[in-house]
Amino acid sequence: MDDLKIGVYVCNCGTNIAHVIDAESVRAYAATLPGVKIARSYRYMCSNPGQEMIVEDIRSQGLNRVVVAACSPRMHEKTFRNACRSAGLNPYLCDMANIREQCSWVHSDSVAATEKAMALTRAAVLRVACQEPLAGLTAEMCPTTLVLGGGIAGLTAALELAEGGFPVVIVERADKLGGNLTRVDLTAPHFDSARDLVRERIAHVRSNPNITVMLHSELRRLSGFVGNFTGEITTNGGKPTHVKLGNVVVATGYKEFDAGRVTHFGYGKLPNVITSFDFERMLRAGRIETRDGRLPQYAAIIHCVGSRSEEFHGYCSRVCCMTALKYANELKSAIPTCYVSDLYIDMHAFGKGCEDFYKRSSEVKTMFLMYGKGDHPVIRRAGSGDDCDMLIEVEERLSGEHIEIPADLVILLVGMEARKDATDVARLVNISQDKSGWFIESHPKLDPVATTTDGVYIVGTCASPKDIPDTVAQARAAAARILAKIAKGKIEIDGVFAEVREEQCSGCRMCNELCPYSAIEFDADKRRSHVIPAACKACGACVAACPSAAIKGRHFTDTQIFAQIEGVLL
Amino acid sequence: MSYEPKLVGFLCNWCSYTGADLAGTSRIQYPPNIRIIRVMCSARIDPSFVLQSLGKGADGVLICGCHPGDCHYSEGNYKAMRRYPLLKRLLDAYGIEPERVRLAWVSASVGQRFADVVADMTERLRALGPCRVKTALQTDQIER
Amino acid sequence: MATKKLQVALYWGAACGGCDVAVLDTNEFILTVAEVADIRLWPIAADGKYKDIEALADGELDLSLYNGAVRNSENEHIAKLLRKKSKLLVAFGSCAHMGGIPGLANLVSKEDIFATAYMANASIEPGNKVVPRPTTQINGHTLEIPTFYRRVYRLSDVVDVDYFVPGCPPEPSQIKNVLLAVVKGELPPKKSVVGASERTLCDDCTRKKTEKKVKRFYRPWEIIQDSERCLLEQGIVCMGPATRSGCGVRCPNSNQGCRGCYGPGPGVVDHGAKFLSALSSIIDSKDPKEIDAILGTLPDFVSIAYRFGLPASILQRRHGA
Amino acid sequence: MPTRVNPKLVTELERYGAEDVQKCYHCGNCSAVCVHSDALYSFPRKSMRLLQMGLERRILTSLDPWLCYYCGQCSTQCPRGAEPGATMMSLRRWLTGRYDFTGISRLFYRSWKAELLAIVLLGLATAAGFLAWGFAHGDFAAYDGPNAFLSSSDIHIFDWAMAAVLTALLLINTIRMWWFTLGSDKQLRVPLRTYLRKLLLLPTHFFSQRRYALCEKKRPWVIHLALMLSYMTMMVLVMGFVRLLQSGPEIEWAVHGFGYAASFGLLVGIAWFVRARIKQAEPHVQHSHESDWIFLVLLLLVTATGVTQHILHRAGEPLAANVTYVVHLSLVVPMLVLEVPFSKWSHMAYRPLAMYLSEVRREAIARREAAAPAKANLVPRAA
Repeated sequence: MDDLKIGVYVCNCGTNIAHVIDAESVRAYAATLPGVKIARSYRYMCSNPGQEMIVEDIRSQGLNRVVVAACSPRMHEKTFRNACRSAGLNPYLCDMANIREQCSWVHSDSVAATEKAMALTRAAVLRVACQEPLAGLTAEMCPTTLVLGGGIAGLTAALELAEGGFPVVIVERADKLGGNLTRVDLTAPHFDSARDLVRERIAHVRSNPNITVMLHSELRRLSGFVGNFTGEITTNGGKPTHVKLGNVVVATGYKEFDAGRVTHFGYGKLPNVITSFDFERMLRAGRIETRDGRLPQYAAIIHCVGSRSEEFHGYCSRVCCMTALKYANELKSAIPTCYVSDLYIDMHAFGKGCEDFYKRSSEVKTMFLMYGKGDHPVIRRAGSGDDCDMLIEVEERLSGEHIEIPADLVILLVGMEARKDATDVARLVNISQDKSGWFIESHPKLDPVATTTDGVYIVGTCASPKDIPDTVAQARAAAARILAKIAKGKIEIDGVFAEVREEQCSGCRMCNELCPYSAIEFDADKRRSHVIPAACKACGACVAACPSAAIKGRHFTDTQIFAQIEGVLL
Repeated sequence: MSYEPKLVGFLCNWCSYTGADLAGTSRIQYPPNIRIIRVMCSARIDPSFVLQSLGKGADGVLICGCHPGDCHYSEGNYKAMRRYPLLKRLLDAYGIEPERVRLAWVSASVGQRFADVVADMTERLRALGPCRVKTALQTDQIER
Repeated sequence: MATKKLQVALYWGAACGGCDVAVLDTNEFILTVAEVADIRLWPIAADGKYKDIEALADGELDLSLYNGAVRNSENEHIAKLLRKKSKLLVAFGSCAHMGGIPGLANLVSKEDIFATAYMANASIEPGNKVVPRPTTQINGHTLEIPTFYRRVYRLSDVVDVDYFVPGCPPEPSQIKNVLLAVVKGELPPKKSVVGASERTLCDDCTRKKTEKKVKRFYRPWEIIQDSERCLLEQGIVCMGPATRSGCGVRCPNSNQGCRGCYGPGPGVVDHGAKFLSALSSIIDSKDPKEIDAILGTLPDFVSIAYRFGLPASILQRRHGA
Repeated sequence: MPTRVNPKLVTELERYGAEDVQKCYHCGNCSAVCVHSDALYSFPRKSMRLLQMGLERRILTSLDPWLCYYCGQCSTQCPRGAEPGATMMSLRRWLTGRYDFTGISRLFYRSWKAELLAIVLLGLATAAGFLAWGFAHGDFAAYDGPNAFLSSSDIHIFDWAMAAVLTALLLINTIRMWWFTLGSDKQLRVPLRTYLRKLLLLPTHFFSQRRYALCEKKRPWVIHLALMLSYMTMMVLVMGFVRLLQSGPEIEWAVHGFGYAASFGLLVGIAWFVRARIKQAEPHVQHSHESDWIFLVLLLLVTATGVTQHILHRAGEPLAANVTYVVHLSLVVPMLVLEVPFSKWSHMAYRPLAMYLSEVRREAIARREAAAPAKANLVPRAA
């Protein structure tokens, strides 16, 4: 062990840490620990002056280890590693103690919190002493991109990438491209035709030589890692073809909520209670009529079917409000004498030009009725004496009246739902799903199209309900990021991965089956196992399971963790 | 001074550690008795870490991982799920009370659950009293 | 070194004598040893007296092979004596190295041992209360016997040990290698394990290894094993992957799972815990109930994992009330 | 029992002058900015809502429309241009139509041609009647004196007869208004004592219109009050002193003084209203319904002919005076007979009654609350 010169930096994070933890006494305690050459306390370690202080200390004091006691490593580990790197110190000789999210913010007793901060800092100092310099690796980046799903999202991403001059493979389960948008007639709020949008995209895709379209096809298996994926794709369930890939764009879209599940609407029992997609079919056929061919004198539109409710989905499906206004306008222009009432919880007219659209829709004499979240408007057949087919009974919130609404035709705006097979897709490309089944993005605000799995992107409604502009924007964002990666040509692989020490490996092959990424291969003639660094995700399963401790988990070795145990319990 | 149990927590980076961070950002308070050690996956937690923690004076050890099926490495938590029952049998043979070591699935999106697990574990350890392994091993050397 | 004979001492603490027999098992090699070495103490083989050893000068002995664990005050006393008198003190065999089979006594208390041995035992008259005590008064004389310690210790727990020769008993060929190395002075750095390989048994085991996925465990008599295939893959508990090689794969070659007498590989802190981690990882199930059932087929895991090394484990003995 | 919404009511109200009611999306600015709106009588938003949903029964039993003096503040505040002020005005017209048991008022409001036709026919009939009466009993050239063409005593009797009929009609409609708003309300028992205690409010509101004074701009209240007082004075003079009015060329200042003042008040008031409705500077005059114009024009003509007739009489031109007098009468009769019970003029009775009844109802509710504090029905039923 070279003679240790550890620099310990205790951050105040303004008052976030300092309001509970006595940063100065932690600093003073750290100074007494073995191998610590310098210990400082500063208001904001992640600020530029904070980082410069580390760089300066490394250079002037010759520090060969750095410990920063501050926020969570998930927040600023990269920042301080870069600071060390810029000072010429290997970034893996730096470690953090989480004394904010897991100490000052969660404990109010400052004596205990300070004592805990000292323990956590001590653990980091003992750990950093056992840390070794590590170097990353680089690997080739294959320019081909796989796009899962041929809807508007997949088509846009594919086009963007193909126009960048790189090959794209679109895998679409159905027998035609276009996805959910082909089931829609016009779009809100400008009433331009959805079909033209899609047809234009498909035409471009078909004419672009860089794009291979595989209909009736499914991704069976995806192996390898970012830049070096191999996709196993079957068409019509036939012999799988293997494709070398660099990145994957998941654009598998959504499924509409099954209106039959809401019993009090009577969908399926009352013939004239239809879903928004049924109504779109009517619009595309150019004739709005009830099941028995009559023009409806009263029409009702009901929002939030399956959305924003405790029993079904808590989230708002974002597109139904504007679709409802679109239907109100289309109904009025098709049948001027028709009285349209619109039963909503809250009118979400947040998009561009939507507030004016909402105003215009009220000018066509739509009767807007507000019902409470969690209320159950009941639709039942009207009596013989009534001049309408059905009556919707509801507690109207703006007037406080208990009313019934006449309706010959009721359009249920069904919300969006994750597809049943989303779990299989998630397993295939190794991404995760939230409790509603939507794919989870790497960071909801800063990184919405990427996932925690490098090289796999999620765009459009498969990640969460959204309208066409957002979907297209996300498709282009994902494409842009992939183009940037391809342009870079190489992928840097983090220095943290498992490594087999040949002199200790007895070839017992216990580790071979444990790796979900099959990153461990057995060399038959040398009778030794060997880890492929680029494929290894550093989970450490094999490190813990190796019976002869022959596999070393770089940056998470046994000695380092034993040192931490020692540190936290001293 | 009343006995304050020392609890060592091994948290996987992607779910439980993020859940603990979320408890932080949501300012959910929980007892300071836990000292958290971050590993990349619950599959990295070697049973000897648990024995070492008890040997070095911990009164309890908490192993956290992602809910089965949610693991960032898709199957890591199953290894933890397989090692844990055998470890519990071993601890039983060593005469260690079973409540001292616990495996809990904590997801990244619920900070409250992590705080509840820590609070519940601290209370159980307070009721159990200190784990005498460390002191026992030290006194063994003297009083032959 | 040829002029003066090697001064050697062998001693046995809490032992079964197997290690001494193993030395003899080197067959005619023992004669060459006799030529080059004077055996000053070998209680099992010759009637050497302690005072002869106490009379020696410090370090006069070139090599002491101490086998057996430290279970009572006499074992410790002689261990300390030999340490004082020898240049090289070697912990010879599993008992001295890791506590061995006697070490399993650490799972029970001294009172239980005495009750089982001297009171609740078929060959003891019922109602007997007499148990050994360090001093006993008999018609005016005091009779002293060694004090029975509360637990079993390894040799390195009581004295500073130079080298460790694992094995129960150590393989005679390995003993030969160690003795030759001592004679030639070609020894690795102090504190290292000698007479064994740096790799585990699988390195030398000729059985075919394919996919380690276990649905349940079997006791050896429960199935007819395939002598070609790896035992562990057939569900037989074998500590081969976690135990140092050097014994010539004696147990697996006789269709019996390795029991770990050669101790853990280099860098392993707790032999049993390491084996536990490896063994449970290859259980082929994702359902907690099924996993529990599979583990149910593993009776008394602590005695399997720590058969030869309980005192060497992190927790060293049974704790609790 | 749920109440049936009626989407047709909004279109119906458009004939009464309501516009863009559906534009209202219930932000509540109008009710917030209205001086008169309070917890019990919260308007105009509530009335807009009832109208949007077509809850006729609720509107019919509500006093709110009468409590609004159309200062137009709400319409300026409305972010959606839903014209709450004009809608409240249209609700008053609709209510007038519903209070009138004969149905004529509804006819007039929904078709101004019918109203105009009725006025013209009635005017001609009156003219013919008076001419026949005049020739039969007096000399066309004589304005006053024993054989005056239209002797004041005859007119006097005629006036009182007509007044009786009109009062009867108006009385029936006001009773219906009471019945709709308070009488038929089963959950609210109003003891006679409360009616009596508040009775004084009727005359005070009738003469002072003090709620109108609460509006931010005072001028409309002053002019409206002056116009109303002038009209009342003129009515008193006509009903009580028609003989003196019609007597000798010299001016009897004790009577004619009041007459001139009233006429002047009337002319100035009407001129101001007409100018306002033409210039349309203020929000409350930007939406004139035909019935407003008919009423104003009639009032203007009546006053003008009344004044000219008086001047001609003073100037010694009895023949011309008589001609103007016939024209005056042929305008006065339709104005009184048609406007008073069936059109805008009936607000003279309904408004003070509404002020009175609203206070009666407030006290009755307060009494009921004190006795058994039931959940106020103002707050929408709990979710």
